[in-house]
Amino acid sequence: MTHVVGRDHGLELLRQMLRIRRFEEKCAELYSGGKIRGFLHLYIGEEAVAVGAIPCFTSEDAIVGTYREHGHAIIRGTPMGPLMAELYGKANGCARGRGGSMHFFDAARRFYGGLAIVGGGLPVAVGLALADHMQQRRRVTACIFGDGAVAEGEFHESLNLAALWKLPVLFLCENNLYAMGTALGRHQSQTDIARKADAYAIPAEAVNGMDVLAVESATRKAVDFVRAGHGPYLLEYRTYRFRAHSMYDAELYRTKDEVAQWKQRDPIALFQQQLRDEGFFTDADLDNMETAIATEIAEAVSCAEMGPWEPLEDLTKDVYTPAKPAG
Amino acid sequence: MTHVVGRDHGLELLRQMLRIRRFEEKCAELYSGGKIRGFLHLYIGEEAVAVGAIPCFTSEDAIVGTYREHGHAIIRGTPMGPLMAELYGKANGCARGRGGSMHFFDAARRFYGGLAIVGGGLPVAVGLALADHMQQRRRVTACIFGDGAVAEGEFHESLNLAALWKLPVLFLCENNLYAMGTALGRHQSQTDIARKADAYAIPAEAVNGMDVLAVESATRKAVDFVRAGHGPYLLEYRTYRFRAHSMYDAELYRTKDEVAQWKQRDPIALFQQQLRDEGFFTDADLDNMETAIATEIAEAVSCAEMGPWEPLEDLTKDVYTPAKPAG
Amino acid sequence: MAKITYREAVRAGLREALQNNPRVFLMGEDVGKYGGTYACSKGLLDEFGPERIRDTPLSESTFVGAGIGAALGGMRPIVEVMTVNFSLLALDQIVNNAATIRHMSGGQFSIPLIVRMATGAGRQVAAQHSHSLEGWYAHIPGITVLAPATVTDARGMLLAALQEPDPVFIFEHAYLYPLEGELDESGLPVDLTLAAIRRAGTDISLITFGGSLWKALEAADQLAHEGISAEVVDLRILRPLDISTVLTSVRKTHRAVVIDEGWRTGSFAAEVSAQIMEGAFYDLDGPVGRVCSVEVPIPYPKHLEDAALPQPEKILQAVHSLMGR
Amino acid sequence: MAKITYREAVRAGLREALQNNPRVFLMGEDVGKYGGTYACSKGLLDEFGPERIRDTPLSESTFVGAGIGAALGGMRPIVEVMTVNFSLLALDQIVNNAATIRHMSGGQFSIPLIVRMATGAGRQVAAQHSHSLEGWYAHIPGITVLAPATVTDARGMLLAALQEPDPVFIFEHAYLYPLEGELDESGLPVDLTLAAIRRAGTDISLITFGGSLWKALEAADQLAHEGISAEVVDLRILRPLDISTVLTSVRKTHRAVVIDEGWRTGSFAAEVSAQIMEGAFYDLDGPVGRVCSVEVPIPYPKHLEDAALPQPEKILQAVHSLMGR
Ligand SMILES: Cc1ncc(C[n+]2csc(CCOP(=O)(O)OP(=O)(O)O)c2C)c(N)n1
Ligand SMILES: Cc1ncc(C[n+]2csc(CCOP(=O)(O)OP(=O)(O)O)c2C)c(N)n1
Ligand SMILES: [Mg+2]
Ligand SMILES: [Mg+2]
Repeated sequence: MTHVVGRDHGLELLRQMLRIRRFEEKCAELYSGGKIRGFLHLYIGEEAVAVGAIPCFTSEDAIVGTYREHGHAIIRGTPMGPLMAELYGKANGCARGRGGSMHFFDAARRFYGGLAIVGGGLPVAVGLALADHMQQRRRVTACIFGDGAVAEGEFHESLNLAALWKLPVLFLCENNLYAMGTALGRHQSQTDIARKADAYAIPAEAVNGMDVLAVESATRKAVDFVRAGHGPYLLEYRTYRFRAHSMYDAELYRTKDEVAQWKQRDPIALFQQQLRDEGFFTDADLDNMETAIATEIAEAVSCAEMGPWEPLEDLTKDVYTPAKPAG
Repeated sequence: MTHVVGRDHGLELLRQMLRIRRFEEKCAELYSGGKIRGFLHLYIGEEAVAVGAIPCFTSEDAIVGTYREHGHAIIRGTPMGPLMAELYGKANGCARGRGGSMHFFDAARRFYGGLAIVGGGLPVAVGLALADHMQQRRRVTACIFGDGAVAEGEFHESLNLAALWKLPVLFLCENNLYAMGTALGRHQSQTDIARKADAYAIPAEAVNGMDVLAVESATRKAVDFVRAGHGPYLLEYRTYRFRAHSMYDAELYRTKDEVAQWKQRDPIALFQQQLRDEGFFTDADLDNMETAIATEIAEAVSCAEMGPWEPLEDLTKDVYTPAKPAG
Repeated sequence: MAKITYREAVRAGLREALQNNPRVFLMGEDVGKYGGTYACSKGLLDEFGPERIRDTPLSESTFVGAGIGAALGGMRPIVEVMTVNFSLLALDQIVNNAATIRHMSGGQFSIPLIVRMATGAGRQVAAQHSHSLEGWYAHIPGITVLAPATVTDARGMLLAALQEPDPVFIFEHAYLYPLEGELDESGLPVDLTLAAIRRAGTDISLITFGGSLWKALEAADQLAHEGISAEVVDLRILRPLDISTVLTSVRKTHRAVVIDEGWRTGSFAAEVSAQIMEGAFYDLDGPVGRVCSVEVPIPYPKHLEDAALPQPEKILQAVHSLMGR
Repeated sequence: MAKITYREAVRAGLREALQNNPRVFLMGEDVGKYGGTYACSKGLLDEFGPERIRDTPLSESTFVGAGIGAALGGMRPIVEVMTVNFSLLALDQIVNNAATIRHMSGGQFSIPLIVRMATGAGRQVAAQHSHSLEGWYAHIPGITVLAPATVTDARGMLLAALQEPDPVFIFEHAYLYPLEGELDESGLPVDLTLAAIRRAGTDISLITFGGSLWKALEAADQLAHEGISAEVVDLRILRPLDISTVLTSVRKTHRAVVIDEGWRTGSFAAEVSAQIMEGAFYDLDGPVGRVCSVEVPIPYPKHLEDAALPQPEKILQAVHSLMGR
């Protein structure tokens, strides 16, 4: 456990983790009910990472996420309504419903996906940072990816290029110990991911990703480093996914026991306990929080339910930018 | 300078370096004369690497090279005739003339190219090693590539996979300080290539690539390690290319002075001097050697000159293996 | 004939391959412990062990390239690229090495490699996971491209491919995995040279492959009700294309529609259409029609995805417009 | 009209682009200190400095992806992929990000990116360095594909592409770089929507693009001697294809041959052929012919390379066989 926090901040962190958790529990339910289709990758268990990390970035900064990005989008501030509508595939979704679970986008919040090719977001993040660098903007780009992406060539190429050109990109590896069903030690010859940064002369740190305060303080430090113009930084968040990889996963690759062990380290339960121990938090607080969140989620669901389907005529809209009207 | 050697071995190393040098000087001349076309990448300046390294492999081992592979093929033992014929594009060439300078192949000597996509040979080498591993053969695969290839994603992916599966592949990086016109420090954020091996838990060493004896002893050690079943190893040979990248290069990216400085470290001149200093070598020895090599090259040229062109009807032969005759 | 799913048929093929030849091994992302994303290799790790059922890191270019190397080294690798979408990362190895080394080396080396991948859309997995690129692959000389549409082909093409000395790419349509079909248990090897007539007819040829076969058959059923007799040709092998079966059909029916889940421009359907014109121009009563995917990254919602892909109704429309009805 | 090489025309376009818009920058392998493999960017590093002329490491996937990101971030990147051969390593970024993000995000993001690359064979650089894949690229919705064949297009298409809000891919034929042509100095922007009639004729349409244009014009000269009047259509833009110019020509000549340096099966020529049939079937006096590359990894020796590629004589043969002579 890391240092104590003020009550307000502590409660806010807890609330945010709960927002993700409850939102995704609802998603799982809606998936079973057939409202949500396609692939659905839940973030449950990993909430401390998004909640600790994302608020360290300003609204001017950019976020590039993966297909497991619900939590990041929620914390970035996209209202749950458009997110839920996106999961339904409705036209009031945050990507007009075209993307679904894996492809959240929010231009107003500089949220660049929701990119679902593993490793594919890294070069894009490097480019966003390059644009900031060339336009002398003191912005940082957050590039989120999993441990599985570390094996892809683009991880290597992107860290090299970012370091070579001293670009303001913060590489955030969510190491949940599995790439789908493949355990870290079965896809990495060197399982200490942070240590790989040395190959690019990039500073790096590994953090307990189940501890929201540890995530927050390490991320804040790293963001400062990057914003100061020192070039990229790599953070490895050590975390764990409590649910299946996606909705079609028999979880043959890990034991129930292992999962149970990790659930002992549930970031929400632990942090709640910490707040209680410090006398910051009571059952009444929790009830209030849960009630408010339940309302928020119910509203999101109704936003999705009531949302319109994109008309068929718009199928090919936005494949290209419409030509400007002449004259 | 490394340890002394016996006279015979010393003279042999020198002779082999000279064979490459003279062969390639001839190539440059033939290129100007229009006999050789397309891309021609000369190895001049780097001969100590091939001559020190290639003989450390047995005939059962495999070699995967790049488009700058003349030296490796010569030392591997492919006669100069078929090599020169290949450069001419003649049907008696080592790849039937279809490959030219960048694509030497020699199945009998397990010489798998001559592959000209930078980084593209690494996965193939890993696969060859996998085949040996799965068939319990104590063979080693030598995988040769330049410093430029280190930036490609396949470098990263291949080292990880080879280490993860403990495959018998020896990664040999010929670091000649340039990828075409891009100096090492302008394409690598971490210029110490050997150090990158740590990211894969692979042992590595950097060697003076201008010193044939240093190359030889480091390579021998590395081959032993790999053959013993300990998994892959990375060697970085620090060397320099005296000539242009290919025949179309104005060399705007480096100074004449820099090249001249490096020519002071010519592996052939230095080693010759060492042999003389040790009393192993006289002008007469050199004359004999040069004469024999000149004859060998002249014969190779006439082999190429006299070689037939592949008939037009055979254009599509070998795109697929011909079907076995029925019955 | 036994009823079996396409997924089970693939698995049966893999098992037989592994049983029959000790040099066969399977590698790819999550083929082992996970049992394969589409469960095609479920149980194989237990049966054949980790040396022969190899989970790879996420490194498409390298594990496909390693398949090439292993084939050069005397093994009989079956590489699973989880889906065609990710195979874009491996295209350099495929085009520049797998397809090329044999010819470029003057015939010194063979690459007896099988690469399997799931292809196609229809499961609401959106723009980055819904490509149909087997037509693209068919452009590459040096490889063979298979598109099994039936359970018999799903199993049998794999086994037949193991007899081929050169690289074979097998595109399994992801939509088909759970579908059941009748497995031909004649024991005869599946042919790798001929297209198949899946339904005989006289008025128009519907020419297709892979997942679209079933849509074409559905359309043919409907057409029968309208009194139009459609012949359905399953290309099966995209490279080398068996154009003569196609031409024989078209010379009989004088009309053709090609159905292909690839985007229309540059689709494999264009190739088939062009070859029909080249080979049977004077037999045609009208231009060859094409039903392809709309040129859009495939969207997530069902109504838009359905609208983007070939459907039986669109095939009917194409037939009607050709037949002037 | 000034005489200028294709290489100089590209360079002139790059200079103007860099001068006119401070957000334009050039990045790629060896574009800076080396001056570009084909010397297209020679002198630009001195003139514009290393911030705007950026040498990249050998990392095609990442520097193309970084171009996408930079475009999203408000810059106007021109990415040079040294040759189309290496672009295979970047195809995932191109297909799954560059071409897709705009639609998939519901139109929230634009990617004003230009990617230039050298394409084609004819210089004896053998199988791994001789691809012609612009036809492949034309299959991808969301991007524009240009194939400048003239010096005016080599310069002007680049400048016009800078006005496009979405990704544009420019394929410069490597064989053309040293060739001279007349630069149109009218100052008018080059059009990015229309194919061009490079030679008017009445008996047959030769439809082509890029490096093959010059072979088609040579063939047309020869045909003129034989009394056959060939019209030569330069497609210029492969995506979106201006089929109406093609159809207008074919409706006049009633015969067409498409010439394309891509391998025949799955060539862009197939698409053009199919669209001609679809749009002008009843105007055709015979099937549309295709002259493409032989389906072989391009070999090094000149006689074999020549035999593998489209050549004026092969165009003549195709015309003769169509015209029944
Ligand atoms: C290039 C590529 N290969 C394969 C996949 C299929 N796939 C989707 S998620 C995943 C596992 C990724 O693991 P990791 O990066 O650790 O992220 P996590 O799911 O654990 O958050 C795989 C293999 C993909 N999307 N992209
Ligand atoms: C993937 C790829 N990108 C670009 C090229 C063009 N190219 C050929 S050699 C070369 C430089 C390679 O440098 P290095 O690996 O250091 O080898 P060296 O030439 O110095 O021996 C480049 C950029 C290529 N062949 N392959
Ligand atoms: Mg993971
Ligand atoms: Mg080098």
